[in-house]
Amino acid sequence: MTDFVTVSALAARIGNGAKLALPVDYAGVAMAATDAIIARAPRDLHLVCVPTGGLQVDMLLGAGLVGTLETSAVSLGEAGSAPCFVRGVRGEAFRLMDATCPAIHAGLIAAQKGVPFLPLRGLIGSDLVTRRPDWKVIDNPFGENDPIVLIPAIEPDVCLFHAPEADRMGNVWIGRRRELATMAYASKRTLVTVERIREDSLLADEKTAAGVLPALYVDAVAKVPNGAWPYALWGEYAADGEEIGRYAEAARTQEGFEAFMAARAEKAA
Amino acid sequence: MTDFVTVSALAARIGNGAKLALPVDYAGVAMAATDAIIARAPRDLHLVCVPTGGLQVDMLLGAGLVGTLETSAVSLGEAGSAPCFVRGVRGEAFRLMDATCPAIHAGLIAAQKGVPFLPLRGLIGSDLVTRRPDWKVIDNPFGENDPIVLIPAIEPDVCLFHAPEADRMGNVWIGRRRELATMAYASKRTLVTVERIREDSLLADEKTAAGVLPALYVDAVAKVPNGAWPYALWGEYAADGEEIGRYAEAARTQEGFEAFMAARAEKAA
Amino acid sequence: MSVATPPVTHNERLIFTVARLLEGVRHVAVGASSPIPAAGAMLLRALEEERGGAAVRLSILGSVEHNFFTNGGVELFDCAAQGRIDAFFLGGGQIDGQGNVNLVGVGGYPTSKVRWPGSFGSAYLYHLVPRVILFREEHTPRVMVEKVEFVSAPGVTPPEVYRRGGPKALLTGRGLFSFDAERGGFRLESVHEGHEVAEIEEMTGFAFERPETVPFTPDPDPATLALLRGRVRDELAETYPGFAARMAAEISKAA
Amino acid sequence: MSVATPPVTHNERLIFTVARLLEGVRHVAVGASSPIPAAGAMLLRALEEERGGAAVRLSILGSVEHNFFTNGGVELFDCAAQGRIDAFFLGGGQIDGQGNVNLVGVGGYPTSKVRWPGSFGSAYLYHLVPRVILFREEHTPRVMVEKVEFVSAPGVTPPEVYRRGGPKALLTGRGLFSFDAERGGFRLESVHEGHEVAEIEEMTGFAFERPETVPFTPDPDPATLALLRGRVRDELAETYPGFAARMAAEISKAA
Repeated sequence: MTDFVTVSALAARIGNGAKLALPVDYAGVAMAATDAIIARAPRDLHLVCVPTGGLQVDMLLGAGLVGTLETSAVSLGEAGSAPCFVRGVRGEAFRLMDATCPAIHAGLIAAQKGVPFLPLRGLIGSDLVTRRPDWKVIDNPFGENDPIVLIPAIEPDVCLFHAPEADRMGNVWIGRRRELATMAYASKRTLVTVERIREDSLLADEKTAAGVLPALYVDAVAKVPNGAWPYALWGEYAADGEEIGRYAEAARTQEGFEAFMAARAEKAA
Repeated sequence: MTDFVTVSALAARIGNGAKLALPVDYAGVAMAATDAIIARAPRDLHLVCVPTGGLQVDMLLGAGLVGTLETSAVSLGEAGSAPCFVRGVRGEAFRLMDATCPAIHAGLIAAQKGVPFLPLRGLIGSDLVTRRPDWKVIDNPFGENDPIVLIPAIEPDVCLFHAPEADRMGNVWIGRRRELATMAYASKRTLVTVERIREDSLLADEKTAAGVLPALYVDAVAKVPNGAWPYALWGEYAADGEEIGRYAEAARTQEGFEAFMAARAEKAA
Repeated sequence: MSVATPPVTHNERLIFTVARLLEGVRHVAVGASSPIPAAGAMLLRALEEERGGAAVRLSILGSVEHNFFTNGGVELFDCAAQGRIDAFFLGGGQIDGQGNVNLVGVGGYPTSKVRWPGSFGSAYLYHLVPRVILFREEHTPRVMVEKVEFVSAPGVTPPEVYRRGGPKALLTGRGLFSFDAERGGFRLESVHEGHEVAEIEEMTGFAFERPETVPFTPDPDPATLALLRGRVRDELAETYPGFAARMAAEISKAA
Repeated sequence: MSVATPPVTHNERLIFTVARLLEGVRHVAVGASSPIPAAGAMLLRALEEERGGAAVRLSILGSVEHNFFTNGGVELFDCAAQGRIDAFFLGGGQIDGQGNVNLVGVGGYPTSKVRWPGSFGSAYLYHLVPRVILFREEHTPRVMVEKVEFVSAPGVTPPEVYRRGGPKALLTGRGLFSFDAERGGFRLESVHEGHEVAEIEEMTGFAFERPETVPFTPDPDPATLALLRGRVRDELAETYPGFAARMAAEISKAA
């Protein structure tokens, strides 16, 4: 059954060494939970960006919590490059597993289906394939001289995202952002922050049911209004581009990053 | 772009030898289109039941339109066994490709993803594997002495189902019956009958958007109120168990089947 | 004023046995036309709630009301592969002593003299759901055979085959067997009231182990029976109105 | 009263060129922060509508309004594999003469002196989308290199590799190249007004073919230009308000 907890208690469920899956910037990023995670400071996280990372990932990198980063890209979008990511790559601050978007999806879907791998077209000839010895190229057993890449299952310990609402049973409205469901299916535990909690069941009406991640997959929910800020939440509010820009500017140095984060934590407290 | 046509014109798009995917009895069966197909009488259809068949499949078998039947089961549910199916198996009236539900899903998802196969756990030790030489058992390249079945992609020429509504752009509301989307993704063409057509876009509201199959995948729509009868349509109407029972009774002989179908066609005309 | 409780009926005994077999599960999936397995799961859920035990989820396939899946037909199978389904029920036109089930037919293949609907998801779920309960009311040599003619789903597999599920028990109209995966065979655990070991031996086409004295299948205690006849039957009536009505009629007749 | 039409701006020329490169496509996908490719697709859509030609679909990734996908982030990639996406755009921190693109970085790997965001979906879409247009405004020897330091996505692959897509053209701030998949190299097709072949040769780190006389990149005719400055800019403003405003300002300045 789904637990309803504070954002701090939610963050406490992400332990040292956890493989943590996080969504792309427009899918519903649990930004408020980022501060709670940084406050608890789990060590040696393995981040899986689904399929790319942004502000949240850059903050976790800057806070030094990340041992491994598996992603197809990290960027602040319009605000430019992700400063802690760029600095960390240069300084070898973490192990890097460069991927490509459909490979991340394929790995999660393999886990969703409980199979060891999924085949994926494309990729051959990319240096990613040589840099990812965990990917294998085999000859398609249904073809002849037809090399194809196999992507191993990605099985996160935990995934974390932000959504508009949950109901009291623990069902979560994810709308058409179905990669959030894929993350939850693939992960051992799913943590969700939401704008609001409603009393009636999201599954009661077939209209809303279609966009629901069932409680079966949801371990804990924390209510955090405006919890994706400064990112947008689809159907709810727009991104705060200026705040993202302020971060991009501040985090150009590690000191600037730390000052920014301290101010952010103070504001949240 | 999506064409809006009569059910007869819709049925005319299913040609001789077409590989035709059809949904399970509770997912939205285009029953009214069945009569239109039988009236046009395409030959040598290859039916793919997603993942099992019922009344519609039994009728197409009884009408002698089917060359190959690929299915995990055919049954009339509470009304008992599917008479034309049972008779056809006994008389070798068609080629039979016995499957298991997740293998049908896997084959369609492989087609959805444009990959030649999907791996699937289970199955090993079942006579299905020996009876389906198109399935292959390989040693999992990520394991050791770990046999796993590969299911080849199922690429239907066309799929056909019934849904509550479409909009004027050709978007179709499929709610949480996502196997209908999988069928459409996997198929070259998608034909849909609907209860009603609405003027405003189903994609305009994020609440309804989550359950929409986009027009991109929808080739033609025909409006047929009550088009799943005597099957149920989720969220709309219940099954007419008595009518299914009457069919089960009548179709116990080929003559009885033909008389039933003639009466049905007359009623529809 | 005291009213004698009508005795436990056959169906109630089966339902209670199913609930016992499900003890400890968190999530049970049952087929659309399986009222006894569903009732057993509902009874366990009610018992656990009364005890303050772990919550029990029940998914009824094909039902709109008791279906909390939102990813279409594939979700059950994905969910099983993720280890999120603890128990499932399988029937079978034939069941043999190695736990193999045949849902396809007899008298040749692909041309079968008697053809059943087909294998459904059995070939998959039998490997992946930890606790599969074989449930078949008809217990005759026609059904309980030495060797099935078509293996829809195998009871045992070679050690190298990935498998984390399989048969745990076989419940019939006459008795209850457990399955020993190591040995690959059944053991008679109990006979239902009104039946006998000799009768079961005669009606079973496969060899099985048995204790020297085979007990009767336990009946529910009065509190459990009351729960079954009250809340559980009400819940059951929502999805299986015909079966719930029949259960009520059986009790009146017995009273 | 006659008002002189302000001359075609650089951005308008690029947009028109994109529309020409997309001719005949039914479905174009563009990245979230790619206003010029999006504008080119919008222009083509408007032109086709005026001509009564085939409808053109445009998917803008990451946009809620211009996104008719309903299956999450994977749908774009599935859709491409199904052959339902005809054209896509790729940039690149480095692009080389074999059509390889580098979106990862330079100065070592995994430790890179200059690190860019990463490969995104390039390694996949480059193989599967029939018409990939490389678009990079900056045309300097730093970007247009002889050999990329990291191949995010290869321009050509051995014949046995399943591939039904790849680079068709390279559009930069200075000119337009076509790509010959057979030969695995670029050919200069045109230079933009205000630029010269010698300049392009100097600013390009890789060898390329060229006709003896390289024409100027064509400008839109007045009707097309009017469509671009009217309907297309209005549509563009919904998703890229900043860029649409800049375009308008450029025209006022030029007038």
